[in-house]
Amino acid sequence: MTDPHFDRAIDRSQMQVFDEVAIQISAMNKWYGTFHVLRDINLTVNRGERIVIAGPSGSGKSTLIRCINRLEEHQSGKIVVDGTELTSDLKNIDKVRSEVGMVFQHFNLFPHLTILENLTLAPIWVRKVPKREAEETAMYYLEKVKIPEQALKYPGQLSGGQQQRVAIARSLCMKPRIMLFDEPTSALDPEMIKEVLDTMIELAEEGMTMLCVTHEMGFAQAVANRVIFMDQGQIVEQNNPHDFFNNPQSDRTKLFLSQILGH
Amino acid sequence: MTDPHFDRAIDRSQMQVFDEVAIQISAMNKWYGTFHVLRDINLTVNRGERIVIAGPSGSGKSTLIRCINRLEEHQSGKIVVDGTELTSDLKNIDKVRSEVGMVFQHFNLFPHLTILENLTLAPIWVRKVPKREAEETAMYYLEKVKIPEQALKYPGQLSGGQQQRVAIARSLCMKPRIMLFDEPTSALDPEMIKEVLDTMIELAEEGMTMLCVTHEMGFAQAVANRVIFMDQGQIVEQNNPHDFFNNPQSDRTKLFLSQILGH
Amino acid sequence: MVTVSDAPEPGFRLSQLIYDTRYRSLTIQVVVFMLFVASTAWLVDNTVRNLSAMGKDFNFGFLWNRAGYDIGQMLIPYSNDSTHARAMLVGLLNTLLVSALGCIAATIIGVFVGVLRLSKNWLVGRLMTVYVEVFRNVPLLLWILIVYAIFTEVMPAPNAYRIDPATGEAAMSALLFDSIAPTNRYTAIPSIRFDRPLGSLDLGWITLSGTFLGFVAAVAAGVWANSVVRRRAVAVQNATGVRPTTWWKSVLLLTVPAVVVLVATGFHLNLPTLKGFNFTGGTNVSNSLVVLWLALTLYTGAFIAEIVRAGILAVSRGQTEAAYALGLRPGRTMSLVILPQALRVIVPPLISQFLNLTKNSSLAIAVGYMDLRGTLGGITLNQTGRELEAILLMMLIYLAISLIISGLMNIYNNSVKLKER
Amino acid sequence: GTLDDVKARGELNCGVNTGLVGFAAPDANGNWTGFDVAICKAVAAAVLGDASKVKYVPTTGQTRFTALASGEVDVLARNSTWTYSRDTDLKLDFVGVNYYDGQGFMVRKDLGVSSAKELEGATVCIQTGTTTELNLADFFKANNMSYQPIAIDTNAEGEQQYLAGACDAYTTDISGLAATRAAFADPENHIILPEVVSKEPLGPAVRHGDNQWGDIVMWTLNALVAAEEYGVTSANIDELSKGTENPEINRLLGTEGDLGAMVGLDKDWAKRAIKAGGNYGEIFAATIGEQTPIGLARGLNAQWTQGGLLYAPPFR
Amino acid sequence: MTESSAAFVRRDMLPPQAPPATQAGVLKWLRENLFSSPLNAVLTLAGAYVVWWLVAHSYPWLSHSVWNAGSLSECRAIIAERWGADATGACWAVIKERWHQYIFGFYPPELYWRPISVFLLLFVALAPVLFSAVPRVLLVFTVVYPFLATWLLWGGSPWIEVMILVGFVLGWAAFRIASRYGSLLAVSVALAVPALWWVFAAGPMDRALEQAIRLAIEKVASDKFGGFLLAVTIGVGGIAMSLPLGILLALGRRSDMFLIKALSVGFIEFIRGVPLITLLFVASLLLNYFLPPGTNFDIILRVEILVTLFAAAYIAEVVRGGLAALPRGQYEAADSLGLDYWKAQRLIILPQALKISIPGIVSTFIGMFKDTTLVVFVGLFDPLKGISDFVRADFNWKGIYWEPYIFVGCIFFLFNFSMSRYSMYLENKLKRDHR
Ligand SMILES: Nc1ncnc2c1ncn2[C@@H]1O[C@H](COP(=O)(O)OP(=O)(O)OP(=O)(O)O)[C@@H](O)[C@H]1O
Ligand SMILES: Nc1ncnc2c1ncn2[C@@H]1O[C@H](COP(=O)(O)OP(=O)(O)OP(=O)(O)O)[C@@H](O)[C@H]1O
Ligand SMILES: [Mg+2]
Ligand SMILES: [Mg+2]
Repeated sequence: MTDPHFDRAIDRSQMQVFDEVAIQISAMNKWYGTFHVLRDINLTVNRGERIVIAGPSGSGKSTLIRCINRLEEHQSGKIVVDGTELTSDLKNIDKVRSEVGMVFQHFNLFPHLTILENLTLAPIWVRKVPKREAEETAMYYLEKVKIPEQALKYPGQLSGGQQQRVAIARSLCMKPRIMLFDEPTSALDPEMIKEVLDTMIELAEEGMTMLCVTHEMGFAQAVANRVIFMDQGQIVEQNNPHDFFNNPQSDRTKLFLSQILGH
Repeated sequence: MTDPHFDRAIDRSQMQVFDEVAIQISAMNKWYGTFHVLRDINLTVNRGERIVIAGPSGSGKSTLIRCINRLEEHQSGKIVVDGTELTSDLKNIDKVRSEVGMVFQHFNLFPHLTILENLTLAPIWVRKVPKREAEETAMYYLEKVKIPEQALKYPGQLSGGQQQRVAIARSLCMKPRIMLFDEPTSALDPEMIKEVLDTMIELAEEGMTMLCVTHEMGFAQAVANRVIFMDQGQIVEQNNPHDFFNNPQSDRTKLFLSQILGH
Repeated sequence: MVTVSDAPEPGFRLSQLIYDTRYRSLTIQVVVFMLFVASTAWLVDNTVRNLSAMGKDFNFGFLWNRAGYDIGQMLIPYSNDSTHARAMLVGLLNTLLVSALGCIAATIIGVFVGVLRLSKNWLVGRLMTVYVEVFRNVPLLLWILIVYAIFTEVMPAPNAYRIDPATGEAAMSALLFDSIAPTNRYTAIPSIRFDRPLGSLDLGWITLSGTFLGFVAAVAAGVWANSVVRRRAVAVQNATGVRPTTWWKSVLLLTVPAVVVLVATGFHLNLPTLKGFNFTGGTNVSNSLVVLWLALTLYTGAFIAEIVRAGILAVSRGQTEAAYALGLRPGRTMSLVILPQALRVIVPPLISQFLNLTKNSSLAIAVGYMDLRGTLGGITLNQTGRELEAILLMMLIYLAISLIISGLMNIYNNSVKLKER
Repeated sequence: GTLDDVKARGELNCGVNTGLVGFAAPDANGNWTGFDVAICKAVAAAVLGDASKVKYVPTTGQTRFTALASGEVDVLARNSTWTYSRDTDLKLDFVGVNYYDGQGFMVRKDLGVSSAKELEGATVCIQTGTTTELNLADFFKANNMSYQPIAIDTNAEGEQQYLAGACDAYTTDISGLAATRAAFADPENHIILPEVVSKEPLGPAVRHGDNQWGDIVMWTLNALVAAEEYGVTSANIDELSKGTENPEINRLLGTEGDLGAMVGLDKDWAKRAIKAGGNYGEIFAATIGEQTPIGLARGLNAQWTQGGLLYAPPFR
Repeated sequence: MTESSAAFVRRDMLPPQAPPATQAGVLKWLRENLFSSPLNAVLTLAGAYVVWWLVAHSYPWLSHSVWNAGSLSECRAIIAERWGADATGACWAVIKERWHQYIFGFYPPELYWRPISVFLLLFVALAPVLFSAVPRVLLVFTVVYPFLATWLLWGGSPWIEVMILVGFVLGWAAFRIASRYGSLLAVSVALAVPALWWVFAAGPMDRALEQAIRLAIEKVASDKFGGFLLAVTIGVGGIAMSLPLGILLALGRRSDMFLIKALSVGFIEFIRGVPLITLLFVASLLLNYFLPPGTNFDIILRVEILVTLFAAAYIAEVVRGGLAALPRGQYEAADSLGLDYWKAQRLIILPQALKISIPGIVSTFIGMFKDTTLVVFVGLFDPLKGISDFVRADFNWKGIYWEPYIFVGCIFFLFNFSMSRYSMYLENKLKRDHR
């Protein structure tokens, strides 16, 4: 069950000092029309925690994560991100969004802008950072994701793995305190998955608060503090990775694990 | 080199009684304009044989298979299918086509018809089967490919794997004596490949004559009587799967095998 | 762990109107609505003041006054004693007539050309491309003028059909057994006469001829009977698998009832004959109609050809191959697989071409065809000086036609939409 | 009022025909000339002192009255018939008549028709948006005849249709027919039938309600007519304006009294108007008279002293 | 097992061979392209007959062309003299004599350089929009171009145009400054500042500058515009002005705010539901009713307004298509980065959507360019009927119509055909660019 990809697994013992709440979700419900997608979600994420969310397709993982930066609106319950409650107040929403970075399955880079422009756009227009400074930050993060030489290319000229790393760098340029990942590797070819996961592991090592929807169980085992299993819009099980994989409690989880680890 | 998917590999020893010729291709050549795609193809397929055709992209695999039911015209040589020679005689072509089923890479279901209508269309209009009877046959084959409950849906509402299984069922409804498959799984997501391959294995177990272009080497090992390797429009090597994979003769084959089995 | 305590629920603040997503859109809409109302009021106020400055009012009463002018081409009885409203109706019917004829002919031409453009025949393919490009890239008005010029310049005057007493011969003779005589002012065609007409039905506004109703009823009965036969054929096919041949039954059912009615009412054609200046006896279809119809047809046909071509190309090759691989013949493949799919792609843009054609028929002004714009928006407007009323009414009528057609199209679109996940 | 607008603008907006040879048509360089155009020039000369300060607004039969009513043009000098309903219902004021016309028919000689009463069943081309189509309907109705109207948009098209034989007869004002016929390659093969089926007094029109402006246009026209009556021509006007024994001429040319002030103009207004293109007779002769290709005789449009209808009220 | 299933290895590869004779050569081409089946053979013969018929009927006329003559009758005399009394021929002399009026209308000939340079500069202004290789700084010229073109075409003092441009610049500056304090404020300030400038400051400034620095060039009144100059002015002006309006309408139509959506849909459907000609009549007959008493402006300007509204409705539909083609992910990415609606539209959505829409905009332009011929019905001198009727009002050229029509038709065809090819090329390029 160990995976050679993740030999740099983080030594968790050294970092278990989570004393500040980053995200607090309580009794949250969400409906699409009459369809109840998220049911009574309660979840507290502490600063520096790395959480992996797993679950079958359609179980509401993406929806949950998108509620956290209000790409979707929840209908009842409460979501507090970094001390700011998400209501319909635009100012709060803006504040939360500039604190929370998000990486999508399909990268969603802006194809008409160069990589550098992709990275500096939000800092310049939202954070009002001078252009020069924004570019310096951008180059710093590009080096971090190991593709500084691509700065002046357009997204279409990059491979999928490179694009996803740019997407991560783009989020980082806003200096977010929390990062959300929605299946960041599932649109990638197998060779490229590793380079993206490596980047994410590096981030994790630096203590970034992360919520990550993924099916890469190797990654979960290597970096997560906690694995959350969702089904039918509910959190069915949560546990530390070791117990989650080796000793799942609910039947639903067992079935799921047997499916995804089976092949 | 064994694959857990194909644990139901067919016991070949019991079925090696191929005494009737199903397809006979001799000295066949084909050109696209001045481009010589198929060169001097000689191939005899016996009834009940299961042949896998492999080879690099552009080597003419699809063209060869499409010549067998005259979706492409050959310019010299002879193709005899089930005792009927393929010439420009329309009656012969109709006869061959109703004997030979074909499954395409992109399913090619008719999107404006329900699954059931897709399955009954050809039996009703070509075989002149009463509708009731055609529908019964259709349901039989739908059960066989394990999706009888989708009968009244439209192709657009099904997943790729389900669509490909419908496509197989559609061919089977014409009760063909020979089935041609042109990369039936290459447009599918990994989870769906297995369900389609399972269906094909089941068919093979029943003794259907099959010609299958595929890159699924596990499938080839599990069910093929013979693997044919093509390159540059020619048959470069043919052998039984065991020898083909473990003891390839030509350099071209070795190179190819190292590439596709390598990763 | 730090718990976040509930912040006290603040009361309503004014800034929420802008910063709260719940109120923000409402605020914006209210502002926009007020701007809209204000500008509408401004326009209306200007209009009222301008009207009163000119001593005019806004009043549709003029529609009931005597029109006083004649119209060359009409579908319902009209004379210069009729009202402006009736003149408008004549114009509207003329608009609909030329549009309907144009849509039918343009569709036929478009389908032919579109299919021929796809043919492997090099020469025909090129010819059709030339036709499409030439017609699409030159203004419609030019085509109308050119066709008009061809008709006035190239066609003979009615006089040319007159038998010259000196030689005993005419310069021109009519086509098709003396039945059709194209001239430079109209095309004389036979008119339809009945020896034993069936009376008529007076609806006040329009009078429907009983013969016509009888004919329509007979045709409808034939169509209905034909559909019964076809349904039966389908039932037989479902039961036995073999479809009985029905085409000869269809032909009979579709023709016999109509013929019977025609014979019973003593139908015959009245050939046009030259008398005085002009042909009489037959029907003279004015060239303005023919010219407008031809030009609209050829112009729109070029656009429809492209639509048809694109529609057929939109059905992927794989569909044909799959059908062939199942043993379907090319004809059946076309009717069972390709056409049903291509139609979905073709029909919506086709309808919008129909709309364009209808709107373009307002270019009738160039050939003096008395359509809606020529009557209501032309002579009536000019004789009564009621430009505000006339133009608004005319725009509303055109708008209503458009909305009705596109409404029908939406119904069609929804009914054939491909089911997706 | 309009006068102030025109003065402020420094330009007279004059509505004219889009192209009727002799009455109003641009020449190869785009300069407008013709009988109606001369009225515009005279008014501009009277009001602005410069006959070239005119903006010609080509109007079709459809747009002409709206152009006037909406203020797009200050005066409409476009062979328009003075009728009761136009003067009242359409809120226009016709200020006089510059050409007495009547509607007639033109046919080919070889048609063998010598009277309009023989046009039973004929196809007739008419320009839409004019009084002609009403007159035509009335005429055929009165004579209990049938006809087939072919509506055309402009005179140019009417000609084309008629020449191509698309209609047996072309009907419009006789002046227009004459102008059209004059331009034919074979004018001798076409005749204008003797019947005059209507009275068509053509004259300039202004908006209803601005009487000062109406007076200016009316008296400019009268000045041109009076000038002919008194023998004032563009050749001798400078001479005469030094003073003559005829007090009427003196008043007209501003040598005596100040008639101009009564309409808000200066003394020399009429002098300038006459100088712009000559008196009525000179204008007529230069644009549509017998010496021109159009070749219209004075006929009704002669001075009252010559047996015509032109009769300018006295200037006093 | 039969021998066929025995192992087989090919050691030497077969070289490609030439195809059999039936697969290549002229004969094959003829057989495949012209006579592949009886039906095809019939079609070929029918097509050949049509070509022959067209050539046979037009060739004599075209071959008897006269280029030098002073009038139609002179032309006819020359033709009769050269090719016999019955010969018919084309009299291109009319084009030779009047071509400048077809192109420029009544624009003063000594000033032709002005429209010509406006036309050439148009391509300079378009270059940065159409070709990404062109340096971005040229975009400044694109912005200035409309004002420059207006000034060059109509002449007079340039200060009015400059003042209007300054208004836009002020609005933009105000927007930049105010956007620090919230986007809604920024939008209102950006609208208010230029409005105030135009109403109160622009007029006096204009007069003052005109006194100080005289730059006026000769004025050319609108009624001198005609021919293709008029068509291009109306067409290009209409498209350029309708773009912003069309974009707003497209955004409105996609808005979730009911009222805004309803108003946009209502406007678009109304305009698209009525013929252009009725809108032109509105321009010439009704617009004055709707504006405050006493307002009165140029018919070209009024036509331009209605044409702009007309084009805006069509452009809106084109842009809507472009917006719909953008994946949802682009909106979500913009949202998640904290960009607000207008910033997201301006920086992310519109640049992409407009690029996709360029082929559609070009097609709309072609349609509008063709439709400019309709202005003849409100008394303007369009190249097709307006100028031709005017030429025919000349005694010398009475009765000539084929030649002008053919001339004008050819110019229209060349213009539109090249533009439609260009938009097809763009469409293909876009298809390739999208992966
Ligand atoms: N906009 C929407 N409107 C209505 N239903 C939606 C919408 N988006 C998602 N759903 C439904 O909500 C459910 C949860 O969707 P969600 O995308 O959160 O699942 P998921 O766990 O992320 O699945 P996957 O692994 O396939 O991404 C699904 O049943 C989906 O069909
Ligand atoms: N219609 C055609 N016209 C011309 N050349 C063609 C045509 N179809 C295929 N070819 C060419 O013929 C060659 C063989 O094509 P074919 O599709 O049979 O290859 P393949 O072995 O099936 O490859 P792949 O694995 O990519 O499907 C290729 O070089 C291809 O480009
Ligand atoms: Mg998801
Ligand atoms: Mg292939």
